[in-house]
Amino acid sequence: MTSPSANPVLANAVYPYGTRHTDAMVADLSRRAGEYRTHVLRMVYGRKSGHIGGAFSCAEILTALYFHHLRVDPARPDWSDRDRLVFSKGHACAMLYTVLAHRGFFPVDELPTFRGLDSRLQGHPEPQKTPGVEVAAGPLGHGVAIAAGMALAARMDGSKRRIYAILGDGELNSGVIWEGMMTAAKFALDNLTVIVDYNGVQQTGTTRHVMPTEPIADKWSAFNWHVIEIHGHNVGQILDALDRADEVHGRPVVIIARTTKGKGVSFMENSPAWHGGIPDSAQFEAALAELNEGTRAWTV
Amino acid sequence: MTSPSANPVLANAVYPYGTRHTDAMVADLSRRAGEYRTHVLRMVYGRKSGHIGGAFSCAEILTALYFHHLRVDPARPDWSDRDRLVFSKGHACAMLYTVLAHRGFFPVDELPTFRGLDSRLQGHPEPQKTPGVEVAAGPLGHGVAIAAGMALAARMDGSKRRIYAILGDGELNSGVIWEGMMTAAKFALDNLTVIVDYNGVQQTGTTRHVMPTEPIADKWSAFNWHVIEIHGHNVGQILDALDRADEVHGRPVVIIARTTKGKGVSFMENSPAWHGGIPDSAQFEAALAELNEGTRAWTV
Amino acid sequence: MDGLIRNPLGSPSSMRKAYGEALVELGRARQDVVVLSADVQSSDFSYMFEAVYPERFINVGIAEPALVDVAVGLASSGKVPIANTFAFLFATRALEMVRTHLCFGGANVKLAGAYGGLSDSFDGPTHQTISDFAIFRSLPNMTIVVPADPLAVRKLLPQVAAWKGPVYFRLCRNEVPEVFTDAYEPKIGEGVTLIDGDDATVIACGVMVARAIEAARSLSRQDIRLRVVEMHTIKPIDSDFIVRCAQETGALVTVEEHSIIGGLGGAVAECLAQQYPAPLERIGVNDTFAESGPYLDLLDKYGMSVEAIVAAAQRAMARKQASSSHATSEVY
Amino acid sequence: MDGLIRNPLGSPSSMRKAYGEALVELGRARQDVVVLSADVQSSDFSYMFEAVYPERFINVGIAEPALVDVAVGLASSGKVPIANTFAFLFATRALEMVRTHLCFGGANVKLAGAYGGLSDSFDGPTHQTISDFAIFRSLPNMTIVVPADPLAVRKLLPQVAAWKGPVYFRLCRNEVPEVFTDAYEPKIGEGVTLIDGDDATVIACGVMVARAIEAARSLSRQDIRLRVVEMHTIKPIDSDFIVRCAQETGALVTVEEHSIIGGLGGAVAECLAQQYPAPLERIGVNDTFAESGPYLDLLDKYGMSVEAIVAAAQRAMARKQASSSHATSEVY
Ligand SMILES: Cc1ncc(C[n+]2csc(CCOP(=O)(O)OP(=O)(O)O)c2C)c(N)n1
Ligand SMILES: Cc1ncc(C[n+]2csc(CCOP(=O)(O)OP(=O)(O)O)c2C)c(N)n1
Ligand SMILES: [Mg+2]
Ligand SMILES: [Mg+2]
Repeated sequence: MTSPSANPVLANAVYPYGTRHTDAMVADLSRRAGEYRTHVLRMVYGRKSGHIGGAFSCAEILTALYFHHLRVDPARPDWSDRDRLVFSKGHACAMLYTVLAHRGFFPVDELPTFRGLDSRLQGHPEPQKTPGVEVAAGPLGHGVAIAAGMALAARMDGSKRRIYAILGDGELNSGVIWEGMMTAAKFALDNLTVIVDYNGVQQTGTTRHVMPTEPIADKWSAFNWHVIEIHGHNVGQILDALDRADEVHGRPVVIIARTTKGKGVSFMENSPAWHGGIPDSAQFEAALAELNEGTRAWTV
Repeated sequence: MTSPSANPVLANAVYPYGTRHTDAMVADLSRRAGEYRTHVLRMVYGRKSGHIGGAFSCAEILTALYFHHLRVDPARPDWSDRDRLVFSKGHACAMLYTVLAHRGFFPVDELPTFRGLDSRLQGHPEPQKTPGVEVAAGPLGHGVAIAAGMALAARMDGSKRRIYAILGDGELNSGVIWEGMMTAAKFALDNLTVIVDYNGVQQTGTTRHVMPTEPIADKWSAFNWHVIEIHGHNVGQILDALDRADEVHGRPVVIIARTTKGKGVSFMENSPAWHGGIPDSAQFEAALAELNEGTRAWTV
Repeated sequence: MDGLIRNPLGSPSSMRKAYGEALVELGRARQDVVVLSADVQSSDFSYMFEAVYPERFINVGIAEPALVDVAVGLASSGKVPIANTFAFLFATRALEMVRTHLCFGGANVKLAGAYGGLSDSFDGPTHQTISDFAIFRSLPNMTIVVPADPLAVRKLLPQVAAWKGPVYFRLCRNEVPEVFTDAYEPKIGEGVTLIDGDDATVIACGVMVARAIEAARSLSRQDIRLRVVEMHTIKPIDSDFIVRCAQETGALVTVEEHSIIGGLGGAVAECLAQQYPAPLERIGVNDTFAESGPYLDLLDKYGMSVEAIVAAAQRAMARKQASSSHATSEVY
Repeated sequence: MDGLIRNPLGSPSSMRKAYGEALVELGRARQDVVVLSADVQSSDFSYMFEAVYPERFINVGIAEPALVDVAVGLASSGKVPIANTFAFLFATRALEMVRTHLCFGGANVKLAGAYGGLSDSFDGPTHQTISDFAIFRSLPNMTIVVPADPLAVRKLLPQVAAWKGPVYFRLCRNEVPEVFTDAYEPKIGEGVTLIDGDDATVIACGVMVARAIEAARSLSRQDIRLRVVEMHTIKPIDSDFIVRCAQETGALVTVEEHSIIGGLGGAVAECLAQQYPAPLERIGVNDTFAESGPYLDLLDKYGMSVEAIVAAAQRAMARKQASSSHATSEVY
């Protein structure tokens, strides 16, 4: 196996905010998202603990945000005018850590310490331990309200920084999400963009079966949010949607990103079993092979 | 002042479920609702404590339910196949107590003990103390989820009993309301009818100002509820809506009842100050006079 | 020391009005202070801040979980948010937010718990709060401060705002006797001796401090010298101070407007059992919900009368007598 | 008495599997039992009930407040709902529902708190639960039961279901040593002496009982006779039993997978301070959040090793020695 960060400078180049979304850029970011999945796979397989399915479904979203759209600076994680990302679906943090590491917030070779004793990479995000992590997560439901607080602070400060939050679709079951939505709409927080990783699966089954979410766009619209719907593994669509969201005035924006849970590994896709399932060695090898295959497709 | 229950049998006659909604019946129930307001006024004025505004706005709703639509039996408050009413906006319980007393659950002359030491009529509903009270309330937000649990139990028991819940519109701010709505929709609880006392005012201001609720029908529709909108002080509309709700299949029903907070006393209407305000003696007399005037209108 | 308290106690004055005024004062002193409420600013009196600093006031509606989470977002952006709602709602409805983001995540949010204890007396047990000390004490990194009178509110609120990390500031709804003179200078974390004595120590907090003083004054007529200590900080508890009182007086009584389980009484019991076992009587609500009614009647009916404190002090002293051979023998 | 526990302890066996099986058994015995989960039945193992009795199983999704409220509605209609989710979510996210409707309103709902203590070890502090005893103990009318091994789960669950009123049943996620023989017959509310001894008493609950036994067996090699008591019911606490142990052994240690604040240690401290002051050492998490890692490593690192219990017992005995003149003098 080859390390995906053999040449870290090149491999992890940032396309600064405003860069035109060329096909090459989209392909490069797509390829990286695929590589990051292999890290997540290794982390979870190595520790025999963690959540693969929901990490895989947000690979492209996190990659697009951290390597292009978010104005953050790994050298100054506390820079007060940085954009904020609230990673609300905390169980999927293996992907967040992977992306943060590749973005330079901490060494990539720290990733295998994930969930181990004395690690900075806790089972769920802990802001005081992990550079680049903005808020604690794990218990679901906090993302919108916390992000609304950040957006209010930005407005009070007269700052142009923008606030982003990534939610799971199962997470939408939680009442405090809707409280946060009402609050953000009341204050017309147009400096806030929420992205729902709409993969149709939660812990014990599909959302259809466990707690139906449809009609999802109608729900957010009725709560006075501006709704954008995209294909959440299509980096081009993600980049465009993030730009469009920045242009909306007078309303917070939600991007419903249709994704596939376990994306990239055929036997994991759309399966609740891989919400928190741990691969055995054969499954690990098979998954790795599929992921490498997928990544290669973007390289050509 | 004449006691409204001088002749309890006649004054508090029940129009059994299924009775045709004649004009006389509507007028009689409307008149009683007005009388019940005077009890609430006396209770709160007497104790210098309580919530008038939200009690007045649900007078007709409670009267229509208890004197016609609900299948309950004051002689057997524990009858297992009784309909259930979850009074979720517990702060307005002075009206609930008044209606329960007149319906025969306990003596009307117990009403003045409201909120006093050793009273069965607590500041907020306490099921173990007050005959006819189904669940505790006070902390807002519980109504829909508890009612959903009751509706699930009725279905498991194969019982035709129906479940009702009365919510405040400010109460809709609370996330657990939306959790309950999703649950009721998931299980297609068509034995459940929720009534929102949509008076446009919460504690510290109008809902528009404190936490906008519009577009209200769209919200409930997007949560897969059947929506009926009515004028919530029009007893005829209330009775008809309750009947229509019974006929809906496959979805829970919400009745958005447009009401006026403080209804019946001009200086209390639509004013947040009368959410929890206590009248002084002049205000008490003025309010009583207006209420009696209003009641008389129905008597002619 | 006696000079810290009024004799006789001052006439009743509104705690929440003092709080509202102190909040406005704080807003003037600190630009980073943001005040939030959940549609009860007319109850918790943060409306006074709203009136002066509307641009730094946020009403999230009847949504206490969001109240805390919005404050978390503000704190993580450098603000010092002071969230306001009923004490029971912080201690229960929004507790997960408090635990996860304040205590674990480290968000520098201050919680002002209005209507503490039985003080929302007419609204009844759903609105009363007798478990908040126990609940917040169990959370790592939480600080719990309970002012005893309006002056204490004014003196402690700026310290609460300046304290590093989350604080739960427990308030009373009603008018309560003014206890302190201007000489009172509380510091978060430190117990205060209000009346000296060596027959027994009464450790009290919040509005029960006034009743503890009355009990001591009444016992002094029988030549019993009760030490009265104010413990405005329930966590971190001032253990050294408590142990010293146990050593010097040999008998203790805790007095709080809270369940006798897990609050101030629990903290003192743990401290004694660990360091200096001694007779302790706990005055508070006896593990039951109260009811609706006038505030002072409820305090009396539910075990927190001056007489109950006097009787508890006498029981504690009798127990000390019975085990007198022990009182000064164990020090750790 | 010694016959109640295995020697040596049995090899580790899954607590949650035992719970799932016991739930199915309960469903067979009682038609009124309804089981609920909040999208974690694959974690809490109530999925085993779902598989057999799907018509009596309700999944409300990721909505713990609604989980409890739906259960309240079922209970008020005569069902015996057993609600399942992570312990921390009952103790925090859904706490207001528990307080208002179970403890105050009287709804006969049973809460099965999965992933108690540090047992959800890799998920980290947000998913661990070290405050649940303290929190639920502070609520009037709450009963708290903590089984110590798989057999205890099976023996206690039917009693939980039959108990009048709300119960919090705290479970462990992992495989734990089998402690008891079939002779073990726990009764809610009653402490159980597992090993007799008079040098000191260790009072333990939950999966720490096995470690307390190991500590006693290790000390017995030094001729120290540690009494080991299992306190599976944290509330109502068996005070008489605790006082008797204090009288008879003069030194106590509590051992729990919980903060040393407000839980079993807090209950015992309160009981002693009130009735029979005696040296007490409290073993548990030292008022801090833990971290991610292997379960047994966490228990050791955060203060709950067998060695820590042994050392605490020795400290307690030394304190007894130092104050030996007192040990039997005060009885109330
Ligand atoms: C409040 C809360 N309840 C339950 C859980 C347990 N849990 C962790 S992940 C998960 C499912 C999340 O589903 P979704 O939001 O769809 O995430 P994704 O599919 O993106 O992994 C659940 C129930 C939790 N972390 N927090
Ligand atoms: C969870 C909760 N938060 C706050 C309160 C305090 N409170 C009591 S009534 C009320 C306003 C309710 O407004 P609404 O639901 O519109 O009731 P109505 O207008 O019918 O009186 C508030 C904030 C409460 N009882 N419960
Ligand atoms: Mg999902
Ligand atoms: Mg209203």
